[in-house]
This record gives sequence, C-alpha cells and structure tokens, in this order.
Amino acid sequence: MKEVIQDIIIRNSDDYIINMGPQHPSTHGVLRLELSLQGEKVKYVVPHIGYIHRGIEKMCERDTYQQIIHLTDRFDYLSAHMNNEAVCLNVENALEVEVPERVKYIRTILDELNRLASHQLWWCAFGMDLGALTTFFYGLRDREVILDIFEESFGSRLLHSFNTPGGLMHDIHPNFQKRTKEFIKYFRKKLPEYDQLLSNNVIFQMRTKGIGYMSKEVAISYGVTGPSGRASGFSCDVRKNHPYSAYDKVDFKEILDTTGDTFTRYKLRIAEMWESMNIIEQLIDNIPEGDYTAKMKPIIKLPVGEYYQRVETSRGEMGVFIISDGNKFPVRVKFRTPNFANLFVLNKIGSGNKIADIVAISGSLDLVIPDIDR
Amino acid sequence: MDFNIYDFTSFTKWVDNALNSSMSPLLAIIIELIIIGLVFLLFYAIVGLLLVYAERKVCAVIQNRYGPNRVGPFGIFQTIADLIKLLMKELINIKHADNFLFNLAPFIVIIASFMAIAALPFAKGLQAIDFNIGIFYLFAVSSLGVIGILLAGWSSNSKYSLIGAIRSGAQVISYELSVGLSLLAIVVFAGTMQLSGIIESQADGWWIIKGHFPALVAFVIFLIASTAETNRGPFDLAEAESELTAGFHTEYSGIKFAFFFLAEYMNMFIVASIAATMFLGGWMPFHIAGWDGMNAIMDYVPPIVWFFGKTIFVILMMMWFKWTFPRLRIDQLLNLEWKYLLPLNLMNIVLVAFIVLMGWYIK
Amino acid sequence: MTNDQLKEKISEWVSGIEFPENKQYLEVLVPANSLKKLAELLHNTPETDFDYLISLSGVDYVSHLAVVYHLESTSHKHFLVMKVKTEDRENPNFDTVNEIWRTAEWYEREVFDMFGIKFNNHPDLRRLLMDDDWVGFPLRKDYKDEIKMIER
Amino acid sequence: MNSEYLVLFFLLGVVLVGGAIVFSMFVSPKSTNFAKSEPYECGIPVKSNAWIQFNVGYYLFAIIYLVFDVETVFIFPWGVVMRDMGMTAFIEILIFFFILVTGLLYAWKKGALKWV
Amino acid sequence: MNIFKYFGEIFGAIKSLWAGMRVTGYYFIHPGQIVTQKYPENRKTLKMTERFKGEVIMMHDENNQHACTGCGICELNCPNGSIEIITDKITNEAGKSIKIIDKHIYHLSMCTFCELCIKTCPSDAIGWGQEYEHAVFDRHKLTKVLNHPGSSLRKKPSKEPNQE
Repeated sequence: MKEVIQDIIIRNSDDYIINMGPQHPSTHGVLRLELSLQGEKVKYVVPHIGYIHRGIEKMCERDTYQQIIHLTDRFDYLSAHMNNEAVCLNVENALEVEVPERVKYIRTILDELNRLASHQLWWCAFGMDLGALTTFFYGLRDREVILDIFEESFGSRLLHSFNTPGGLMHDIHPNFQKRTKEFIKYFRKKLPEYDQLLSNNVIFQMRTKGIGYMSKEVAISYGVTGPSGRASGFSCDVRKNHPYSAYDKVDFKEILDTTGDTFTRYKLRIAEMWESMNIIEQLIDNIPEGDYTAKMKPIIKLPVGEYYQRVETSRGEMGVFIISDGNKFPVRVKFRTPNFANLFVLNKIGSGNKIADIVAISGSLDLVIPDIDR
Repeated sequence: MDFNIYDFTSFTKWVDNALNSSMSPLLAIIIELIIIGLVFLLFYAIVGLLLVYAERKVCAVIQNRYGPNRVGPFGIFQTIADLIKLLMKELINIKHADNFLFNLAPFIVIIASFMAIAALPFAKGLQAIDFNIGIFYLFAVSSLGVIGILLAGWSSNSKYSLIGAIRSGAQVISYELSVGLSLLAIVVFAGTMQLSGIIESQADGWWIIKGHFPALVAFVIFLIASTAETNRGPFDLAEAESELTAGFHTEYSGIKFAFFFLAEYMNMFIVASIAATMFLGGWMPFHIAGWDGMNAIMDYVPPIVWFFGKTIFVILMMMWFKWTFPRLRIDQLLNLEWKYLLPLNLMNIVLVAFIVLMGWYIK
Repeated sequence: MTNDQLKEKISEWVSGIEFPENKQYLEVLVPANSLKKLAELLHNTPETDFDYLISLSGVDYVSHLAVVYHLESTSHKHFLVMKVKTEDRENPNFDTVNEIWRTAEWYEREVFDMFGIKFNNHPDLRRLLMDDDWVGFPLRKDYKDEIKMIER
Repeated sequence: MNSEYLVLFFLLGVVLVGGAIVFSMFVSPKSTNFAKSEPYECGIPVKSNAWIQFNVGYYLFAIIYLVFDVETVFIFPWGVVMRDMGMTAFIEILIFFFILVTGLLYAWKKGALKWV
Repeated sequence: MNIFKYFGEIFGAIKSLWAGMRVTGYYFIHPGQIVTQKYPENRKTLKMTERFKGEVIMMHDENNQHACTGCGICELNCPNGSIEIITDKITNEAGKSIKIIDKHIYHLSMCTFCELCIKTCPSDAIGWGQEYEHAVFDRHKLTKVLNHPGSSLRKKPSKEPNQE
C-alpha cells in the first residue's frame, strides 16, 4: 500500500490573511495567493486562479485544426513553439502523415532555442524575486539575441505560430544556422556569468537551499513535471521517455537530481540550458535538405477517434487531448498544461516557510499564469 | 576678507564679524541662521536630487542600459522632472489610517536626516555644529529615522506596510549595534569623539591605513551595517518589492512618498560621509608620514573635494552592493548581525584596544 | 506490462469493464460505481503501479458526459486511458480520486467548473477558473451565452 | 557652543516637509472614490484590520538589543579614555566583554536569536 | 561550534560575494557593452527583417492595382474575424457582371498574426507590412481598409501569351 499524500487546508476564521496578488510584483501575472500568516511564517497557501481565463478550450471547438495553433501560443507564451508542436504532432499522428526530416530537425532546434529563451527569462525573473534586480537585465540581454533569430525566421518574437499541421509555415531564414551558431558561442561565454552572479552567491544559496523541499512521491502524486519535477528525481522528460521530432536522433542527458529543494530546481534549469546548447549544436549543422512541409489538404479532417500527444515544454509536460468526430472542427480539445499541476503543489511545499520563501518557491516552480488559466 | 577653499574658518568668522558689527546681536544671529538654513536646504535638495540621478545612472550602466537620457543632456534633469511630477500628484487619504501618525512619519524621517547633516564636517571650518561627542550624536540621530518608518508602516492600516515596518524595526535596531561598535574602533584609535578631533588625528594617514587590519574589519562591518541601517541594498526588507510590494510606504502617495525616497538617499549620504570621516580621513588629504613631497601635492586638492570624493566612493560601494546581491530573508538578516557581525565586532574592539595598548598601529 | 496483460488484469478486478477501440493507447471504460475501486487498485498494485495521473478531462459527448483519466506508470512506463461516463446531465456524479492522485483535486474542480460534474467526497469542490457566481457550465455543448459567445 | 543650530536644523526639516506638503495640497488634483481610499490589498477588497498582535519574535530581538545598546553607550566613554588609562582600561573592558558575550551566548543557546 | 568552520564560512561568503561584484563591476566600467537602443532617435536606422509581421497589407503595384479577387478565403480562415470583405458587382466591358472587392476591411486590433490569411490567399494579394508603430489614440483607427481608394483588380497575365 502506497503512502497517501494529503494536505487538506484547514481554515480558521481568525487567520491573518494577506493576499499576494492579483496585482503583485512577484506573482508574474494575475495570480492570487492567499497566505495565512503567523508572524512571518506562512501557515498555508491557497492559490486562486482564473483571472485571465480565456476559454481557449471552448474556442477550439469552433476552430479548424490550423486555427487552433495560434491559440496554443498563448498558454505558455514563453514556450510558444513547443505548444504549437504539441497540436501539430497530434494532428499529424492522427492523420498518419509523415513529415519531412528537415521539419523534424528544425522543430527540435526551435524547441531547444525556445527552451533556452524561456529559461533565461525564468532566470531573470527568479533573480528579481529574490531581490537581485540586475539579473533581470542580463537575462533579457541574452534572450534578446534568441528573439532576434526568431524574428528573422518567423517574423515575430514571442508568439510565432510557426508550426502548422504537416510542417512549418516557412522555411527557416538563410541566416538562421549562422546566427544560431553565433548565439551558442556567445551564450557559452555568458552562462558562467550567471553562476558567478547568482548561483554561487552566498546570500542566494542561503535563500534557496533547503527551502521548499519536494519529495519524489509528492512530485509524482501532484503531477509536477518539467525541471521542477526532475529536481525531485521524477524522471518525467517526455523528450527522453517518448521521443518526438528529432529527439531520438540526438544524444542528450535527462538531467535528474533528487535533492528537490529550490536551489536544485534552480541548478537543474541552468544545467538544462547547457544541455539545450548541446542538442542544438548536434543538429544545427546537419539539417537535411528537403521540403519544409508535408503535403496537406487545405481542410484537415481528423478520423473519428481520441488522440493524445505529449511534448516537453520548458515548464513540463504539455498534453493535447483531441476528440474528433470526423468533422473539420474537433469535438473537444483538452490541454494538459504543466503549470496547472505545478502550481497546485505550492501549498504542499510552501506552507511552513516564510513569506520571502513563498516568493522564492513559486519563482522556482517557474509559473506562467496564462498557462494555468488557459 | 580672507577667503580660501582650504580653510573655511576665516570665512565663517568674517561673515560672523560682518554681521555682528553691522547690526544687533539678536538680528545677527537670526540672519546667520537664515543663511545657514537656506544653504543647508539647498544643499540637501541638491544632494538628494543628484544621488537619485546617480543611482539611476549607475544601476543603468551596471545593467547594460543607458538610464535616464530624455530630460536635459544625459537626462540630468530627470529627477527634477520627477520631483515636479511627485509634487503634482494627489495626496490620497487612506481609510481608517491613523491620520496624525500617518502625516507625522515623513517629518520624522526628514528631520532625522537634517539633524545628522548638522554635524557633518564638510571641510576645515565648514561644519555647522562641532560637538565634543560628535560621532555619538551622529550615531544617535541617524538611527532616529527608523521611528518614522515604524510609524509609517503602523499607521497605514495596510498589512504589507505593517510587516515592512516591523521588519525594519527589528533590522535597524539590530544593525545599530554593529554601526556603533565599528565606529567605536576608531574612537579608541583616535581617543576622542569630536569629529574635528578625529579628522585632525588622521593628518598623517587615514585610520584605515594606520589602523591596518582591525580598522579594515571595522570598515567592512560598518559598510554592511550602515547599508542595512539605511534599508538599502541587499537589506531592503522593509520595502522588499517582491514580497511586500512597497513595504512601509505602500500607502504613501505624491510628495509624502517622495520624502521617504529622499530620506533614503540622504541617509545613504550621511552614512557614507560618516564612513569617509571616520575611516578615510574626512576632508584630510591623502598623507603618508614622511613623504613630504607627495603630501604637499595632495594638499593642493581642496579639502571639500577630498571629502566629497571619499563620500562618493563609499556611496558607489553601497550602490554596487545593491545592484549585485539578492535580498536576505529576515531571519538570515538577524543571524548575520547577531551571530556574525556582533561577535566579530566585539573581538575586533578587543583587538583594537590591545593594539592601542601596545602601540602597534602606525603612528 | 503489455496492454493485453493489463486488459486481463483489469477485467479480473472489476466487472462490467469495456475496452473501447483506441488507436494509440489502451482504453478502459469503467462503470461509475467501480471507478474508485479500480483507481485504487491501479495505483496500489505493484504490477500496474499507475502512480502518475497525467491529465483528467471532462468531455461532453452530447449523449452523455464523461471523464477521461490519462494514467502512466513511472516505473513500468505503460499508459492507460480510463474513462467513466454518465447519461445523467442534471446531476452527474462520480467518486473523487484526489486521495489517490493529489493532482486530481484541481482537475476535478476544473471539470466541475466546466461541466458541472460533481465528485463525491471532494474536499474543496468550488469553481476554479470561472467566477464563483457564474451561471451554467461553459464547456457543455448545450451552453449558450448570446452576449459573450459569437457564433460563426 | 552653537546648540541653537540644532533647533534650526529641526525647523529646517519641518519647513521642508510641511512646505512641500502644503504646496502639493494646492497644486495637486483631488478626487475621491471608494476604491481609492482603501488600503492596498493587491486588488482584493480589504476584509480584516491590519492592526493585529504580531509575532513575539520581533520583540525578543528588541529586548536583546536594548541590553546591548545600553552597553554600547557605556563603552563609548571607555573608548575615549582608553589610551590614557592603558592596561587598567583594557582589563576592565575584557571583563565587561566577557559578561556581555556570556549574555549573547546565553541568548544564542536559549534560541532567542532563532527566528520563530 | 567549530571556530575554523565559522571563519571559513565568513571567508567563503566574502569570496562568493566578490565574484558577483566582479561581474557587475566589469559592466560598470565597460559602458560600451550597453545593449539598449535609443528608440525614437534610431528610427532611421531601425530595419525590420523582411519577414517581420507588422500588419497585413494588400500589395498594390504602380498602377494602383491589386490582385485580390474577393474570394473570401482569408475571411474564412481568420480565426478571430479580423478580416471582413465587402464585395461589389460591376459590369465589365464585355457586359458580364463580375464580382470585385469594394472594401477589404482589416481589424488590426483583433489580429493575432497567425498568418493563415496570407498563407491561404490563392492569388497572393495580401502580405506582411513592415510598419511597427501601431499606437493610436482611438481604437477605431486600427480598423483599416486594405485596398487603396480607386484601386482595381490587376489583369491576370493570360495563360498563353500572344505570339507576335
């Protein structure tokens, strides 16, 4: 019999409640955390979500599969490309379309670039949560280089609906490979700076080590995926377990750690940045020639059935569940977004710490609020 | 009149005599007070504005940005524009706030910094009040501002403010010990508490050089503790933007907020000039005993330049801290003080006393 | 375990199980009253060890309402789609699984919010994404809102 | 000597703050609405009062501080005369510090320095 | 408590703090590394990439002619309804009544830049514009008519060019 993990919140009417959010600098969006305080100590955390619920799942029911793509950008806007890819892969699998090799390679490279950009932004925001304001600008400075590469190829910096069922919208820009290689070279020099500035800093380590411990059992039971889950030893990397695109062709490590505190989650993301650069370097010179899209019908009708596709976004496992009745519109589209589960664990690992720790823990979970609210 | 920028004593005397000889003593004193008042008011405002500008520019360059560059050349009038904006902003009254204390708080923080400025020695003879317990007075007055912060947080009727205020209370009272004890090291070296006396004692070398190791330790501790006492840098727990939105001044708007802002920068200036005075020789030029040639060259630089140069150096250090480090947590902050700085400081004092006893410092 | 072994095991445990066709994964249709029993067995039996609830989604098939559980075992890496359905649109009612997989608590709240499916013994069954005073269950096919929804 | 200056500097602060606030009152716009005068609560309607009994942890530090600050006040005069008195002063301060440090260690051991 | 550990901790802390200060200090004394740009001043030199998605435009040639036949595929494909096409009927020289566009209305405020309209346009009549300064005081100004006033449909080059 497995141990049952419970953390039912028991509320008292005379609790000293302060609200962190919806309008608060450290919740990274419109999230509301209800903190019950005892002095500086937090007794429990109740997250309230839904402030930017847009009904995307309902909207998907009246959209064709091509049109769904641009909505998925807007969940986790920092890993827009991976979200796009989830839907595209699902549709391609359902139709049993074989996409060209070139597309697979490009998608993988873009995934990793996007992951790098996302982790950079997370790094700046995490530093800022802990009061190190300069990190914000260093992270954004390096992220800007990636966004420039994106802009050249996709025309937009953040929400690039670049994937389409069957392939890509365009071919990559002729400069893409050159600039990506330049970026990797540049960022390999800049990433150690992150460590000097923040990771090795004694104040930072004091703030994060041993804070917000999450065990492997908790991570699995709460469905915490992505770097946050892997920091607890939950081997949840979809890229490794269920390879898609060109991930089965590259040699990379799934970075795992078992310490499970805030500092581990931090270190793991930094390590993932190194690993992402490795993946890109393996692929960038070997992009095969070919078409940038498979032949697709202008109106896509999925065969009747239920399809589930998982991809690894920069925050964890993203799942797309499509139910089709054979029409051009899906019957139901459900998005399993990583942050939804990741936020729920906050009370479990956050209660009992101080206010400042809640900020650090929620920062280390790397929450993106639109991803939760959908 | 004998005016020279190396020694203001004769200048102030001349003003005093001129006034006294031309009018009744009472009127002379009143005129004198008005002149001093205006000069200091102007000085206060200019230093405040410049420091705000300097911090913006320094943090901008550290963060690979340009910083203010719109209002005037290099944006030097940015802070003036901000001041005007803050003056024009509405003063919002908060429901159920303790109005009297709420309005009193900015007065206290500003008055505390004004009282501290009164005792600062800017140059030879350029010091409003030269107490015989000058450093003790500064030490006392500069920590008065925390009362304003406590009142502000308490009276706002906001939970964030309250937490910020209480944190700041615990923080400032703790770090005051370290400030006092690290200054005590120099008092033991100099054997006087009068600021002019302490500066005179550094004529042949600053205490940080003469007092070598223990003075350096005291200087570092003073830097840390005074940064904490001014609620700055990695110790800005009372504001703690990412936790308490704006901490104790969450509810303050317009010009009332501006005073907290101004007071923070003035306090930084005050502690920096205390550090400059105590450890770096104040307005004393850089002298090494015996090297008469170099000492003579150093003497050409006016004392007021020396004073401000050293103060700016310390201020830059404090800005450097602020824009590099993450914020501490409240329990770590107090740990740092009670378990590290205070014991180290006590040891350091004993070491200083021993060195003075044996005469092992550079005379 | 292979899908066939799983099938065998599951039909041993609970009666009235159906295995609808699914191209990708093994799918199980459980009667609503034995949902909890099967969930517990799937989670606790070492051979199946479905300890990771990937996703829990409500579905409105017009004829009936359903809840779909996507389960994975982190140790055996097998995958299972578990489904329960009810034809009761007025007062749909299932057992909660939030004690088995903690992540289900919010997913169930979301399903309640969007489909009006109630979960027995759920500790905190409130609306999650919509306002507390919202009328209707937006993801149901028969939900109509003339003002906020634009038909095409 | 010029201790009347202290009053002056006190007044300067009053004049600066008071003057600016009065000036600001004249030039600033005035408008009221219900939500504006509410204390800040991150956009949520305020429920309870902010003035509560707060955790005792903060006050323990205040008490320890009080002890040490009074000591510091006593040490300062010692610092001034240390040079002249020589060995006597040194021995005395050693004894004094010994008592002080014992107090600190006691508080440390008792967990008064630990945040609760 | 081990006294060596105590002092070792202090020195380790100072060392790590100094490492961080070196990074920020380096940038402080190297103002040449500033990456931000002075935006309105550099407007002249600011070049957008050729694929930049600024807004949807309709390409007109020098004769004020465009390629839009008013088929409405873009309108159909737009997920947000940001495109509306108002067609008109005219009689051409041959006396046949044909459909032309009267107004190709584009709501920039609703556009999500998904590129579906441009991808699916059968006659390549619309494309991306490079304009990026879209701020206006009134959101109605974001509703644009893409076909220029007085423009007409470009004659398709006939499939078999006349042999002279």
